[in-house]
Amino acid sequence: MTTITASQPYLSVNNIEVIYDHVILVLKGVSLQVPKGKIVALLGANGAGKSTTLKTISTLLRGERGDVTKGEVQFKGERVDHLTPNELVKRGLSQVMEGRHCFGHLTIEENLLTGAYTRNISRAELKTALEAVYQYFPRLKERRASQAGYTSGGEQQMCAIGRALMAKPSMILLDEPSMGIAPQIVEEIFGIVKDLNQKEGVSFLLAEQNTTVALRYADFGYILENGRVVMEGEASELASNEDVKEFYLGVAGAERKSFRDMKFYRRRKRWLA
Amino acid sequence: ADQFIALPSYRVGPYAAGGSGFYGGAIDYFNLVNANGGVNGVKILWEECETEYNPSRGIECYERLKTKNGGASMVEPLSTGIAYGVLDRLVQDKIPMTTLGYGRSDAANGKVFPYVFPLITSYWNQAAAMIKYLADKDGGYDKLKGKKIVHLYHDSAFGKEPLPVLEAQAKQYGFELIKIAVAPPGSEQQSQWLQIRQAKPDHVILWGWGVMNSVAIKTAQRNGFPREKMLGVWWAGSEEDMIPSGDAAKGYTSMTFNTPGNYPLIDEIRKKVYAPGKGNLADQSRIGSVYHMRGLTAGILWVEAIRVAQDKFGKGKTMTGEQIRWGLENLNVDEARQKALGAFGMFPTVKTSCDDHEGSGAVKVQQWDGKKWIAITPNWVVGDKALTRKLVEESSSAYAAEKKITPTCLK
Amino acid sequence: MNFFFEVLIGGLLSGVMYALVAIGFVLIYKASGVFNFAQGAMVFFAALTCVGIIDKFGVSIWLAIPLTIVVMIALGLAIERIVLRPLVNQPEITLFMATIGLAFFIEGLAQLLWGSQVHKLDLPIEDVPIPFLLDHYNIIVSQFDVTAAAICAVLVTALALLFSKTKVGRALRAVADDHQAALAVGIPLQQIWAVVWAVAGLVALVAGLLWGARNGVQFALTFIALKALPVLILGGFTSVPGAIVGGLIIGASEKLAEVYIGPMVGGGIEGWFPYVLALLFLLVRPEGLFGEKIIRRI
Amino acid sequence: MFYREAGQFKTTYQSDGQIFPIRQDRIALAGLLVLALAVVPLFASPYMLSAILIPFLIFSLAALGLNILTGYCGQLSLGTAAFMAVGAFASFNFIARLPGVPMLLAFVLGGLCAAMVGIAFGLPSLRIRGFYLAASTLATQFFVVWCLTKIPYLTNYSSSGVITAQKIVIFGYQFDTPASKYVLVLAIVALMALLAKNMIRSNVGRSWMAVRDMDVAAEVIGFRPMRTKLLAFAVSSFYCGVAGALYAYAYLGTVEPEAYNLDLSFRILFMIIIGGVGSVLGSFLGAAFIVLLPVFLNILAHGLSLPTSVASNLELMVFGALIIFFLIVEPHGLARLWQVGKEKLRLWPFPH
Amino acid sequence: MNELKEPTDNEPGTKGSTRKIGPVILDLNNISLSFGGVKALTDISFNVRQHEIRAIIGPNGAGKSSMLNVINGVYRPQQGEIVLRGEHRKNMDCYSAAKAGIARTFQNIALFKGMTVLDNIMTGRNLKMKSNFLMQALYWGPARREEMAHREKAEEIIDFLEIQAIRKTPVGRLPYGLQKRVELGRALAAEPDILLLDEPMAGMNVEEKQDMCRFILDVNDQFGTTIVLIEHDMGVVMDISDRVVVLDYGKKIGDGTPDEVRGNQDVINAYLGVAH
Ligand SMILES: Nc1ncnc2c1ncn2[C@@H]1O[C@H](COP(=O)(O)OP(=O)(O)OP(=O)(O)O)[C@@H](O)[C@H]1O
Ligand SMILES: Nc1ncnc2c1ncn2[C@@H]1O[C@H](COP(=O)(O)OP(=O)(O)OP(=O)(O)O)[C@@H](O)[C@H]1O
Ligand SMILES: [Mg+2]
Ligand SMILES: [Mg+2]
Repeated sequence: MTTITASQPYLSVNNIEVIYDHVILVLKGVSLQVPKGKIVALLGANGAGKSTTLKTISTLLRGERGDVTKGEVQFKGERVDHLTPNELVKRGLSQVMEGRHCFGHLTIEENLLTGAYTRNISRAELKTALEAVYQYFPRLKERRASQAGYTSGGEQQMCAIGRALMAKPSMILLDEPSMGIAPQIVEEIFGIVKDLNQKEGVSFLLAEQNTTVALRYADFGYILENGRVVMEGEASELASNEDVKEFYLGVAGAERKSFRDMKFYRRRKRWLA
Repeated sequence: ADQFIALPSYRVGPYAAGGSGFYGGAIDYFNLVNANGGVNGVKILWEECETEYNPSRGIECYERLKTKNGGASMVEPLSTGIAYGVLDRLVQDKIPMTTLGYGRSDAANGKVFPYVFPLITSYWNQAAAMIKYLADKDGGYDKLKGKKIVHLYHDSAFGKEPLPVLEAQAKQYGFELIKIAVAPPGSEQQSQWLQIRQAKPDHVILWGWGVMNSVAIKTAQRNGFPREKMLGVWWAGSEEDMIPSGDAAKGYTSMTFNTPGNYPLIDEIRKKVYAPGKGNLADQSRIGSVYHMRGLTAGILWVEAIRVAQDKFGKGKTMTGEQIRWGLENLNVDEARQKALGAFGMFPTVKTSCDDHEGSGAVKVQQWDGKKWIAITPNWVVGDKALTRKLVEESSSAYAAEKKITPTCLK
Repeated sequence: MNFFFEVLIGGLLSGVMYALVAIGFVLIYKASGVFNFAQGAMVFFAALTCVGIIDKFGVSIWLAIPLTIVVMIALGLAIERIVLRPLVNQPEITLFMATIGLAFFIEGLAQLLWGSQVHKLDLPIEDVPIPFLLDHYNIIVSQFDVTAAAICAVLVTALALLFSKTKVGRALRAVADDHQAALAVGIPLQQIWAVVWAVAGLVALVAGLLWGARNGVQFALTFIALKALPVLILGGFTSVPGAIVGGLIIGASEKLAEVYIGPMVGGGIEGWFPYVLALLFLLVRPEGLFGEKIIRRI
Repeated sequence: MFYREAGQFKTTYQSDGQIFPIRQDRIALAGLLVLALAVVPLFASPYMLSAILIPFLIFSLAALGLNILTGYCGQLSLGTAAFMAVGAFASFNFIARLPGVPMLLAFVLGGLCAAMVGIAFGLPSLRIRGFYLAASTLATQFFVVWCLTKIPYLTNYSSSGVITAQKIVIFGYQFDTPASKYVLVLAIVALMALLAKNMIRSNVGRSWMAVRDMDVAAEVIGFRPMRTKLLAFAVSSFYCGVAGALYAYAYLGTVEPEAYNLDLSFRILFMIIIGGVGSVLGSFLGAAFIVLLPVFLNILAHGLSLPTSVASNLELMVFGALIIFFLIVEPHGLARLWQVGKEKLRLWPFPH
Repeated sequence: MNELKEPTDNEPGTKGSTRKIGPVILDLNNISLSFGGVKALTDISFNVRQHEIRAIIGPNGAGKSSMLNVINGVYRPQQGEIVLRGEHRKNMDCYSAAKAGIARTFQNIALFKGMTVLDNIMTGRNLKMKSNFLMQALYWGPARREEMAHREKAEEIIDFLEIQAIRKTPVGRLPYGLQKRVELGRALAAEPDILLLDEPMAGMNVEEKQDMCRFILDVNDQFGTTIVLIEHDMGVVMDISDRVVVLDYGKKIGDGTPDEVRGNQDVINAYLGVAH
């Protein structure tokens, strides 16, 4: 298993431990790196701690009464775990939160505009940035004028992603971007990811359940179980790993099994961590 | 031991100004008495407790203080709500309470309220006195016929207390009584004053409290109503009520049971209390102000009660609550006594009895000249006491019936 | 007839005075979705500080006001730093309670600093009927109230512009919707709140000065919040213009009611009438006249 | 170490559904009740009883009532005092006008009157939400007090619009000593707290919480928001009404309508927020906080022999500061603080 | 955290899936729904047969969720009628829908955040509870017995969904995926005849999806519950559904068995893109 500290890590999380409400221990020493200009996938079952990890990085944890009790987070080689989220966004790290979190009372367009809050740019530039997002998600353009609270789940998800793009970050944390999104759009979103990644060298850390797609686009992958990293490596490696295949890609042996043919509940095999 | 008096006071909140003035006065007088060696050698001891004018806080204070220092022998909350809250407890605890110029008017009947003393005057006698004064002003009761008098009142138990008297007198003397309520706290009175202006009354009785007073005066000015035609209750007649209204208050008149001015007593307090820095008022310019003087008056009457009690139950002893109660019930502060105290004419002479826990019922009218109060009735005004007496009897016996009390005079 | 107009005009002008207080609430509510219980206390504090400075240091009001402005801004910043920052993303009710604690603190502080004495405050505006109207139409309209109304109008336009035209305005609405998300997109919650509370402090000062000059500077200033509340509810918690419109409606109708309905039922209805009125409006428009609709969708 | 549910296996849903699933808690509470009912009345000073414990219990009851409405059903109310007033004045009238009506029954009737008023003013809640609902409840607050001052009948035509609570006599026994009053109040409060707890852990309670958390979803599941909310208003007002009656009969004695002013409403609201919105325990903790803290501070401040006015103002400031402090430590109130404490204790000596 | 307990003996699938699709139970005729300008649904008609698994697919904003909202009365269509068990009505209202045995889950989870998993599931049973609030207040005799009986049902569902471990956890703290499962549990607790599922598998990995499918199929088998399902994972839809409706921009562009739909050109253009 090759470790990926070869190139100097852009974002590196070192052995963090997170507790919610002073009592619920959720992350038990998670470490991971994101090299500059790479896409890293964070995989894991429900409750593994993916979202928590991302929130820790973007320091949004405080708002949920979670504390980082151990470890540190470095971005561009400096500690950032003491910064406020908005300082982080200023430094080019922004997050798309799980469960959309659009501003319900603002229109789609206003939502997107708030995304550019930290950039003080001319109206014209703002316009172009906006257009770029509409390019990516035509659906949003159609609904631009309606309040986000009244748009469909998928539309909101697109809005959330578009909003993050408006900040023109150099690193994006994506939490389940494909959730509730139609297959085509999913492909599109990952297309966008790849696009930004290659054209503008934006780095990505994405927590994703749609492992198949995720591993297809990612360079590296980490697998999280119960707040611990249990496996890491090149995406391709992971994709070909038997266990991963079985638990995350749903392919047993060679071919894909039909969901109807699952005649029994899968016995959850757990790595010893 | 020392003679302990409980002072559930309030020095924060909306009524802080009044509280600090009144209790300041009382405490200044205590200090003076003690400086002069106490009552036949018995020093006076007191303790304050912040009530914020809030009944439950007040009750807590009362309960806390009543057992301290060998037991409180007297209490004065200067708040109707608190007074009500402790009413029943007094009898059990055998602690007398004075309510100078507030609280239940019918408490004047000592047969039913043995432990409550609305000393000097109650609201009812005040109301009667007001009518008397207005009558004199217009040249006799008969002149009131066909006149219009507005009763502008704080819409609460307090504001409605005088209604029985006013209505009775309106019927008797044939003037029109226009009742206009102000929703508490009364920081907005535009509509009321427009109504008043519409009615073109000959007099306006201002039965106000707290912010309502200054607002009333201001609004009167705003609507061009002459302040000279306004006559305030004594809770609407302190410097604190005038200052906020600035010049607007010039000419305004109000009731009082202290004759404004300077007295030997006050000089003595300046000399013996404030000079040594034992004065209670932070701001010495308030010495002799209405509330301060009212506090002094209370102090005097309490100390007199102690003295009277000592005369009966033994000089130089500390008196129990019951004994003080007797003292309060047998007060007789006549002019001679006032002279001796250096407070001649500062307040009406007081003579209490079991039937009459009030002891006077006389008041004066004062006018604000823009800087200070000046008395405009040379001698004390007393209204139709027969009427008020009747009301007291009725109301107190009704109370007795509700509470199943058999009226008796305590020994 | 012209009595009616007198009442009406008087009501409208008082309404503006209510609105003046209400605006302060609107500011905070927009920025954090919280009803700021301490607004009344801030009004009191501002007025008392201004007067206190005048009395204690014998300076002119024109020096006292800027000094007070400084104090109020400092207060706003302090509140953000000490009270609000630790409470980001907490339930509204909690923030609400925090402002209550704040109210106690400020009231105590004000009286500790400047004493519990009542003061008068003389603004160079006469509080007497405008002679012209009085002479020609025998209608009483206070000069003071008219001036107050003018000041209020200016204030409102300024704030309305701030909210509608700047990106800060948009950010505020975002924050009110979802603290976490607002942080996530890089809106500097702290700074925004600091600014808003500072501005709210200034609004409180204006209200404090005008009301103080009208009713005298005393603790009871904290009560006028009660007058602002129905205005707020009727106009909608989130709308600055709403505060004005609400103020006018409440002011006028409460006076008319007191004068024409009051006598029939024994008067003193000004206490509850505004609330009942506001309630009736709400039954038609549950978010007030101009308040943002509460989105209830699954 | 010693605080563990380890070894206490629930064999029936019955036992799992208990109010206090953990044995230690049950023992503790039983002990507390015995202490409160048997020991305290004997040894506590009259001051303790009549100035601290009685008001504390009465306020707790009112807070509990408000908590049912605001905490569990999510309907913000600023009219608590009004409902208390209705309870008190109604009881007074029942006793004064129906000679021989049992005291307890009168309290219940008073509560029912309050409940009816509650329902009436609760109706708007079907359309109005959040802080806007405050309008409705504030209207209640001012309107009720206004009626009580305006309508002489309600105060039995007493000259000054003040009522004097009759002596409490139940089954011929006179409750006039602080101790006896305390026991009476405690019994009532304990009983009603139990009932509340029962409601909350069964379907009614769930319906309230469902409506609070997401009313649309609640409707989809088959709760009827209308019935649910009005029931909450009724029950809550009933509790407040009884509390109000006790406030008048067991505490104040002579009452003017003003005693039930907005200020009281707010104080009760403070109690539930500080104590914990949506928690029975919280109602008690909150009441304790709001009732005891000022007293404690007052005693403390005046111990420092400061000028009284300074002391009083400091008192106010510290009180405010403490409220803020506790909220920062635990935004969900003292009750939650207590829970977390217990969690910690359970894990002790390990950090987590 | 979620050490889900080893599955119990039941190997449900093995209870041979001899499901026979029944008659039409729910019929929607020419439903049109619009919000101001936005046309969410235009003239949509389709039916649902007893015991079948009916999928609704379509691009984002096509009107799928709105469709479900119409079925159980959250939204009221401007036109069209709903025929439930032969009973015609202009529109539904939530309560009578629930009464009629329609339960559902929501796209953006609509659990009661302040309550524990157990309580959430218990709420699902409220329509089956008879005792009035006074009895519940006394928690006495029948009321308590009833409570316990329903508690038992709830526990069955908890076992069924393998969430024993988090019984007493407030749902707000649960990770997204588990919340979805709890929500399903709440719907199941009502023992519905018709179960509406709005993207029950969003935010799950394959393994979990497989289990979820298993749950759904079992519910369908064992209780014979009719299921209307919205899902974006074509694999799932094609595998487990009997018939599929395809919506696009509020219009119906396809209806039929998975294979038919897969073949339908419009559907491919509008939604599937490259055929799976
Ligand atoms: N606010 C919170 N309070 C307490 N516990 C929490 C909180 N948020 C999350 N947790 C716990 O932390 C663990 C990890 O949650 P997290 O949301 O990070 O998982 P996840 O990997 O994102 O799951 P999913 O894929 O379903 O989103 C879960 O077991 C959850 O119970
Ligand atoms: N309450 C509402 N008010 C206004 N517009 C609405 C409302 N509900 C839905 N819409 C609009 O109707 C359209 C259909 O919404 P719906 O939620 O049904 O889409 P969907 O098919 O569920 O999409 P997704 O797959 O993203 O969930 C969307 O454009 C949405 O903006
Ligand atoms: Mg997650
Ligand atoms: Mg949808």
